[in-house]
Amino acid sequence: MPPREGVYGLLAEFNTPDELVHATKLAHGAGYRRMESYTPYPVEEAAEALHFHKTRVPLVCLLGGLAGLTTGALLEIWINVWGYPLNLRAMPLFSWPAFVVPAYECTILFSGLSTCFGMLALNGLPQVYHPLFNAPNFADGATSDKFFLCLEANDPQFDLVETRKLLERCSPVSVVEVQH
Amino acid sequence: MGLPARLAALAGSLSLLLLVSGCRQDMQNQPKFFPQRGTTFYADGRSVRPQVEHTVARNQMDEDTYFYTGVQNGKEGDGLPIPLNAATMERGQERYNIYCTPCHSRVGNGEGMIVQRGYRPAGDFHTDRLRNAPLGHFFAVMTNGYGAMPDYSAQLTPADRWAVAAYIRALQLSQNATRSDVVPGAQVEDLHEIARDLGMPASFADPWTLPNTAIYGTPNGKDNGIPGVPMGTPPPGAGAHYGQRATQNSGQRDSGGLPTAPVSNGTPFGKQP
Amino acid sequence: MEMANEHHGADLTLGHSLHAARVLPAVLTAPEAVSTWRKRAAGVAVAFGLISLVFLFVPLGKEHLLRAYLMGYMTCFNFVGGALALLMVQYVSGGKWGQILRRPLEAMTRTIWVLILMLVPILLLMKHLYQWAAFPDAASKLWAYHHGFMTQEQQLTATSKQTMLSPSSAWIQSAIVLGIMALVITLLNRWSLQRDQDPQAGTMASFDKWRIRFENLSGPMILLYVVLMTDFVIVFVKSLDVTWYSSVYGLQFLVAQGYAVLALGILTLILLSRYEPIKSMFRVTEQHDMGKLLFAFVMLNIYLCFAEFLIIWSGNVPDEIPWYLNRIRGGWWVICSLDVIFHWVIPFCILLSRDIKRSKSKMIWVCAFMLVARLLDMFWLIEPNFPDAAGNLHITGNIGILAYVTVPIAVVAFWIAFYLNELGKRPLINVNDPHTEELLEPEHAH
Amino acid sequence: MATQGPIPEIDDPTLDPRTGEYAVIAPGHTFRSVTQKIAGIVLTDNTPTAWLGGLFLAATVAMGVVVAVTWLVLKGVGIWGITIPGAWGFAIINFVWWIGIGHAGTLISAILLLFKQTWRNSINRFAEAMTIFAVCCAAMFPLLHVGRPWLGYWLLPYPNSMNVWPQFRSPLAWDVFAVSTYATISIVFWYMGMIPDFGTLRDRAKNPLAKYAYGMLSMGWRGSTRHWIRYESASLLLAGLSTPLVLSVHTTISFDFAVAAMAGWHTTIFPPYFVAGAVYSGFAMVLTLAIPIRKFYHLEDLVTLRHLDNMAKVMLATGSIVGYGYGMEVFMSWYSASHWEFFMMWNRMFGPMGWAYWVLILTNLAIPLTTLWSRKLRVNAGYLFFLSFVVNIGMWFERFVIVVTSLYRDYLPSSWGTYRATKWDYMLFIGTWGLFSTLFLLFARFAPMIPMSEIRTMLPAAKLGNGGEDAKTVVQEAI
Amino acid sequence: MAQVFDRSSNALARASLVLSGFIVIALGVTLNSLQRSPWVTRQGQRPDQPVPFSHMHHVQGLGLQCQYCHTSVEKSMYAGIPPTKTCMNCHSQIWTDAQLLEPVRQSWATGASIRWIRVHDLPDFVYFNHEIHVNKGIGCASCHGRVDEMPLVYEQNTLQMEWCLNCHRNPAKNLRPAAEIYNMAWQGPSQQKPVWCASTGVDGPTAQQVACVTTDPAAAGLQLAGLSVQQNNVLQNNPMELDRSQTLSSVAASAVPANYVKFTSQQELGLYLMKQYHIRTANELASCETCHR
Repeated sequence: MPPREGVYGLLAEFNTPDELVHATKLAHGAGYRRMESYTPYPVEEAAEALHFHKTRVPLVCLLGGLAGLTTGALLEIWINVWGYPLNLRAMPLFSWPAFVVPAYECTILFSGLSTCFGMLALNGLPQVYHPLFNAPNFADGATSDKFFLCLEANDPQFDLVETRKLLERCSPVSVVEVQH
Repeated sequence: MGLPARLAALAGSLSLLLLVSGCRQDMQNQPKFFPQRGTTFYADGRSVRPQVEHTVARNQMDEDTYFYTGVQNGKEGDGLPIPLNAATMERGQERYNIYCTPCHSRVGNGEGMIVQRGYRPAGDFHTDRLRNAPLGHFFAVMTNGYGAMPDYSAQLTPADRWAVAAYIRALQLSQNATRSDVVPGAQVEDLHEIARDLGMPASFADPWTLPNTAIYGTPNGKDNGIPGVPMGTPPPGAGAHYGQRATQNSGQRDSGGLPTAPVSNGTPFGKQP
Repeated sequence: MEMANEHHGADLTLGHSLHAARVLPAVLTAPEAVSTWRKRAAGVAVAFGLISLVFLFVPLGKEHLLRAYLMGYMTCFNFVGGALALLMVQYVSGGKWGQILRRPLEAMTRTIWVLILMLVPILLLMKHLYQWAAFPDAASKLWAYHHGFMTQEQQLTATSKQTMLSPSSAWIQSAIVLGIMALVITLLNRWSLQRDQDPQAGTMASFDKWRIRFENLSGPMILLYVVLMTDFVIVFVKSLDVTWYSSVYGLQFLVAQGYAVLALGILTLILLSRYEPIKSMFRVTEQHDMGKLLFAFVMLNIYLCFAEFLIIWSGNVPDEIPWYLNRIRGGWWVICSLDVIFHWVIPFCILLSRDIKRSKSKMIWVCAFMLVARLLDMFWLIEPNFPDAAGNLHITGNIGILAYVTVPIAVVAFWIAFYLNELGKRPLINVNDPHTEELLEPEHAH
Repeated sequence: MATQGPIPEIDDPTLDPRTGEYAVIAPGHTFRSVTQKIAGIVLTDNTPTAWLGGLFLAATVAMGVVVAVTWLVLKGVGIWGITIPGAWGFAIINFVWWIGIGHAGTLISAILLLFKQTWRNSINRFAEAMTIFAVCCAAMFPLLHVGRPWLGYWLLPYPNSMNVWPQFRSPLAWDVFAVSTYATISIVFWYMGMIPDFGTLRDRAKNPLAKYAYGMLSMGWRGSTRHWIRYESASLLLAGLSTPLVLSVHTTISFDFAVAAMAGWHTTIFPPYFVAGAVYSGFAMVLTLAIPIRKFYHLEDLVTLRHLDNMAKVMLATGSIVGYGYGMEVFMSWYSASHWEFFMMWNRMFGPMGWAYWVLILTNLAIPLTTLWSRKLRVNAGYLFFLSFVVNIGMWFERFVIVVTSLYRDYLPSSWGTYRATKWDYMLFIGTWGLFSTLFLLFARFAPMIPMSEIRTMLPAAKLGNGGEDAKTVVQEAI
Repeated sequence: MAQVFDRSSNALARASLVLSGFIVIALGVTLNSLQRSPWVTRQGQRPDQPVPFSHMHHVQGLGLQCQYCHTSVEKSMYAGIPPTKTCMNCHSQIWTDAQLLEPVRQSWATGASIRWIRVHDLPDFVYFNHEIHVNKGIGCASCHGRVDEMPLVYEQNTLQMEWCLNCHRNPAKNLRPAAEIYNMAWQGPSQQKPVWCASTGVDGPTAQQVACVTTDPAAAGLQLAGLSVQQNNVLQNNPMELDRSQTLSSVAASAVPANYVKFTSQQELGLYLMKQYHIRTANELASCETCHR
C-alpha cells in the first residue's frame, strides 16, 4: 500500500469525558460517521455516542471454544480408542468421565487464545505507526488524562474549515490538524 | 542492567546445559554384557565367556554315553537312542537340508553346491560302504568331523544329529528302493519314463555328474584339502575312508546354549574400544 | 462507575433522564397478593396431602409415603438452612443483591419452627427408613445379618458407627442442629427488626454498629452451620446407605441449598416485583447479579458432583462404587440422565445468557424449573438407597412409588404457606442499611 | 458526589463515607497523579539501590536452582530423597505448593472482576505476575521429577516415533493439560491487561530504547473507543474463562491424589478443599508481596488498608474451608469404618511424622483462624505480613502431610519406609524462592505493577453526568 | 515530534507475527520428519564391515539357509552371528587366498574375533526376542527385508518403537505359516495364490499347531495333505521330550487335518493365524514390560 499523504483528520482535545461525549454526539448529529474518540480508559458512554455497541469478540471466543472442545475430545477419543488402545484396570477404552478434564482444558485454551488474538485482530493491532501519533498533544495525553475526538478526512462531510468550526463549538482545549 | 545480563547469561548457559544433556544416550547404551557385543572388561574382548576349563556343565557327565557318542563298546553302534517317529524324521529332514545339503546335496550323493564350487567331494551316502555303515557312524562323523568335513556339533544338538542320521538312512532307502518295496496296488513309475514324459533329456534321471566348473583344489593351487594326497590327484571316489579327523576343531561342545565359541562378534556403533 | 461492566447491544437506552435518583416507596409492607398466594399454597398442600393418603392402601405404599415425606422434608430443610447460610454470607460479605433478598431469606429462616415439627414424624418412624434404627444395637444387627436383613458389611459398619447412628443419638443430634439453627435465626431476625427501629438509623454510627454486630454473629456461625448441616444430612440422608461414605457430601448439600434458595428467592422477588415496594426497589442490576450467583451455584454443583463421581468412578473400589451403580443401572439410568440434564445442563445453558438473567418473565420459569430439578435430584439421592429400588427402578407392581410425586408437593406447599405467612409479617425492605440507598441509585446501562 | 445519605461523622479521609470501611483508593487522586505515580516507578532513571540489592540477593538464592538442576541432570533423581514407598517427595509437595500460590492471581483478576469487586484493580496486576512466576516455579518440579527433563515434551500428544500417546485416563496427563493451559491463559490475560499501560509508558518514556520497547509491547495501543469496547469484552470473556480454569487446575492436581485408591488420598472432598487451600496460600503470598511493595514504593494510596482487610477476609473464608476439609478427613476416617483409613489418620496424627500434622494444624488453622477474626489485626500490615508467612508454611506442611504420611506407611507393613529430603531437595526448593523473587523484582522494575487504566475508571473524575462537573474542577485545580 | 516507529513498522510487526506462526509450524513439521529420517534411524545405511560379506551371494547365489549361520534364531533371543569356524567350514578350501577373506583367516589363526559392525542395533532397554517371533509366524524378511537381495546388509526398517507397534497393533498383516518363515520371497495369499490352513489339533507354545499348504489339499488328495502336515511339523524341542508312545503310523493317521480353510488375502490368513498362535491383540498389550524390562 503506498503511503497516503495529506490530512488524516481533525483532532479535538478535551479535559473531561463529559465534554468528549457531548462533542461526539454533536458530530454524530451533524452527520459525521468516520470518526473515533480516544480515551485513557474505557468510557462506555463514548462508545454509545459513536453508536458502537456490538463486538464480535464473544463470537470469536465461542468459535474458539467449540474448536477447542472438538479438538480436545476428538484427540482423546482417537488416541485412547483407536490410536493407542490400552487395557488399563479394565477401564473402557472410551472412558468419558476421564476425558472431560483435558477436553475442558482444551476448550478454555482455545477460546482464551482466540479471544485475545481475535480482539487484537479486530482492533487491527499491532499498528505501531498511526497518523494520530503525529499530533504532539495526542501522545502526551491520550494514554494519560485527556480525551480526544478525531473527525477523519475521508468522511464525506469533512471540510477543513467547517469541521474545525463544528469542533470549536464544543470548547475543546485545542483542535489540531493531523497529517498522514 | 549488569545483573539482568548476568542472569540472562546464566539462564542461557543453563538451557544450553539442558540441551547438551539431551544428547546423553545412557539408556540406549548401557554398561552391561550383551551377547556378542564385546566388552573392554576381558582381554579378548568377548562378553560371552567360554566354558571355564576343568569344569563340568549340567548333563556333561553323561557325555560318554551312546546318545552322546554313537559308540558302544568301542564300536560305532547301530541303534537309534531316540524314538523313531514322523516328527523325528521331519526334524532330521529339516536339519539335513539346512546343514548337510551344501556339500552332500538333497539326495545325499555328495555333489552339493559347495562341492560344485571346488570343495573336496563329500561322501555319497549311496555307496555300499556307507549303506552298510552303522547309524552311529553318521552320528560320530557329525559330532567329530571326518576328513575335510568339519564337525557340526555346534550347529546340531545330539538329538538333532540322531534325527539327521535317521533321515540319512531314509535317504539311502529311497535311492535303493525296488518295486517290491512298494505297497501292493500303488503305481510306481520309472524316473526315466517320467523324464521322458515331461520332455526332459534322457540323462535327466541319471545320476548327476559334476560340472566342468568344479575343480578339485583351492584357488591357491597348493592344496586340494586332502592331507597326504598330492595336488592334481583325482580325489578318491566318494565313500573313501579318510581315516583322519578334521585338523581344525576348536568349536565348543554344544551344551544346549548359545554358540559361545571363538565367536567373533561385532561391536556396536560407538563401542569400538 | 462500575469497572466490570459488560457490553451488549439492543437494550442500551442510556440517557441522562435515567440518571435521576429514585425515592424510597412510602409503603414497605408486603402486598396483599402474598396472603392470596399463601392460601393457594395451603390449598395445594391439602389437596395433594389427601391424594397421598391413597398410598396408604397400595402395596409398598406406606414405605414410599415415608420416603417421599423424607424427600419433601429435606427439600424444606434445604430452603431453611440455605436461607440461613445465604443470609449470614450476605451479612459478612455485603453486596446489594443480598439487601433486596434479605427479607425473603429471613422469612424462610423463620419457618424453622415448622421444620422442627415436621421432623417429628421422621424421628418417630425412623425404624422404617434406616437400617441402623431398625436394628439399634449390636446384638440386633448381628441377628439381622444372620437372618438376611443386612449384609455382613452393613452389619459391621453399622455397628462401628453406632455412636452416631442410633435412634437416641439421632434425637440428640437433631436437637442440637435445629436448636442452634433456631437460636441463630432468632437472633438474626430480632436484630434485623431492631436495626430498622434504631433511633440513630441512617447514621454512620448506626450502620457500623449493626454491620459489626451482624458480622460477628454470622462469621463464626457460617462455619458452625456448615458443620451442623453436614452432620444432619449424614444422619438423615447419607446413612440411608449405611456403608457408603463420601467426604464431600456436606458441601454438596450446602451448594444444593444455595441453588434452591436462590432460585426460590429470585422467584419470590420477581413475583413480588409486580407490586410495591419491590416494584420500585428491584432493579435489573440486582436480578442480574443474583442470576450470576445462581449460575455460580449451578457450576459449583456440577463441579462438586462431577468431581465426586470422577473420583469414585476412577477408584472403582467396592466400598464406594455400588452407590453409583445403584443409581445408574436399570431404570435409574433414565432418572440419572434426566437429573444431569435438568439439574446441570439446562440451567447451565440457560443461565449463560445475559438477556435471560435480566428478563423477569423468563427467570420465573427458569427458577421454577430449577426447583423441580432439585426435587428430581433429591429423589435420585434417596430412593436408590432402598434394596427394593437399588439397581433398578420399576413402576409395575410398585405403584407406591408415585408417592414421590404427591407427597413432596404437599410437604413443600405446606412449608411455602408458612414461608409466605412469615413474608407478610415484616416490611419487605430493610431501611437502615447503606445498601438501601445504593438500590435507589440509577442503574447503569450495562 | 451528590449523596442523599448520611453525612459522615468520622474525619478519617481513608474511610468510605458510605460504609465506614476503608476506601479502595485514597481521595485526592487525579488521572495524571495516578499515571505519574505508577509510571514513575518504571520510568525512573534512578534504579533504587534497595532494588538492586534485593535482586542480587534473589539471584544468588536462585543460583541454588541452577546448581541443583545441573547436578540433577548429571546424576538423576536418585540424588533426591525419594524412595519406595515414598516415591513422591519434595518435588510434588513443592509443585502443589507453588501452583496453589499461583491461584490467587487468577482468582483476583478473574473471579473478582466477574463479581465486580473493584478493589481488585489495585492488586490484580502483580497478583497475576505472581501467578505466572509461581507457575514457572511449579512446572519445573514435575518436569524434573520425570527423570529426564529434556524429554519433557514426551508428555504432550504429538506424533512421535514411539507411537506412544498420552494416557488420558490418568490424572497425570490431565495435569499436563491443566497446568499448560493455566500458564498460557494466565500469560495471555496478564499481557493483554498490560497493553494499554504499555501505551502509557511508551508515551511517557524519555529513553528512546524504553520508548521503542514499550511501543512494541503496546502494539500501537492508542485508546480508541472501539478498541476499548472490544478490549473490555475480551477481558470479561477471559475472566469468565479463567474462573472455571482456576478451579479446574487445582482440582486436577487434587485428582492426582484422589483418583488413586490410596488411604488418605482417595477422598471426594479433595477438589474443593485443594482449591480453597490454593486460594488461601495464594492470598497469603499476595500479602507477602503487597505489604513490602506498598511501603517501598509508597503505594499506600492505591493498595489501601481496605485491600489488606479484604484479602484477610478471603483468607479467613478459604482457611475455614480448609479447616472443614481437615475435619471431614478425620471424621470420614472414622465414619468409613475402614481400617486403612483409620490407621492412616492415626499414623498421620501420632505416627513418626505426626509432628508435621501438628505443625500444619498450628500454622494453617490455629494461628490464622483465631486471629483473623480480629478487625484490628486484619488491617495491621505488620501482623498480616507475619501471618502470610505462617500460612504459607502451613500450606507447605499440608502438602507434606498429604504426600509423605500417606505414602510411607502403605498397605503392606513389610514395605513401610520413611522419607527424608536430601540437601538437593532443599537447595532446589529454596532456589525456587530466589527464582520467584528475581522474576518478581524484574517485573516490578520494568512493568506497570498496578493497572493504570483500571485505576482511572475508579477515580471520581471518571464519573459521568453530574460527577463530570466535579471532575472538571478537580482536574483544573490539579493543573 | 517524530513517531517512534515509521510507516513500514506496521507491516513488519504484522508480518513478524504471521511469520513466527509459520516458523513454529515449520519447526514442528521439520522435527517430525527429522525424528523419522535415516539421519536418526540409520535406515538404509550400509556400514563398512571388516569383511564385505554378501548375503546376496550366499543366500540367493549359493542357496544357504538362514539357520546355517544363524543357528540360534529359533531357540534364543539372538539370532547369532556365526563364529569364524562357520566361515571356515567352506573357506578352508574355497577362496583360501582371497584378499577379502584375510581378516577371516586372521581370526581363525589367532582366535581373535572379527569385529563386525552391528547393523540392527536396538537400544539396550529393548528386549527383542527372535525366538518368539520366529516361532509365532514372523518371517525373517518381515523385519530384515529381502536380505537375499542385499550385497551388504543394511537396515530395511527404522526399528523405532513406532515400527514395532505398527505390527503389534495389527500382527495379522505380517503373520505367515511356520514353514514359510525362512522363505525370503514369501508373499501373502492372494486370489491367484491362495493358501489352505488347518489346525493339527496339537496345542503348543509355537506355531507348529497349524498346517498350511499352497496347493489345494482337496485336489491333491488326502495323502498329500497328510504329507504337507508332516513337512510343516518341524521339531523345535529336544526330541527326547517327545511323546514316546507316538509311532510313525499313529502320527500319520492322526495328523491329517479334518478340514482346511482357504485364504485369499493376508489379512484373513493373519487373523486366523493370530487366533491359532494365541497372539495378543492391540488392547492386550498393556504391559510395557513386554519389551522393556
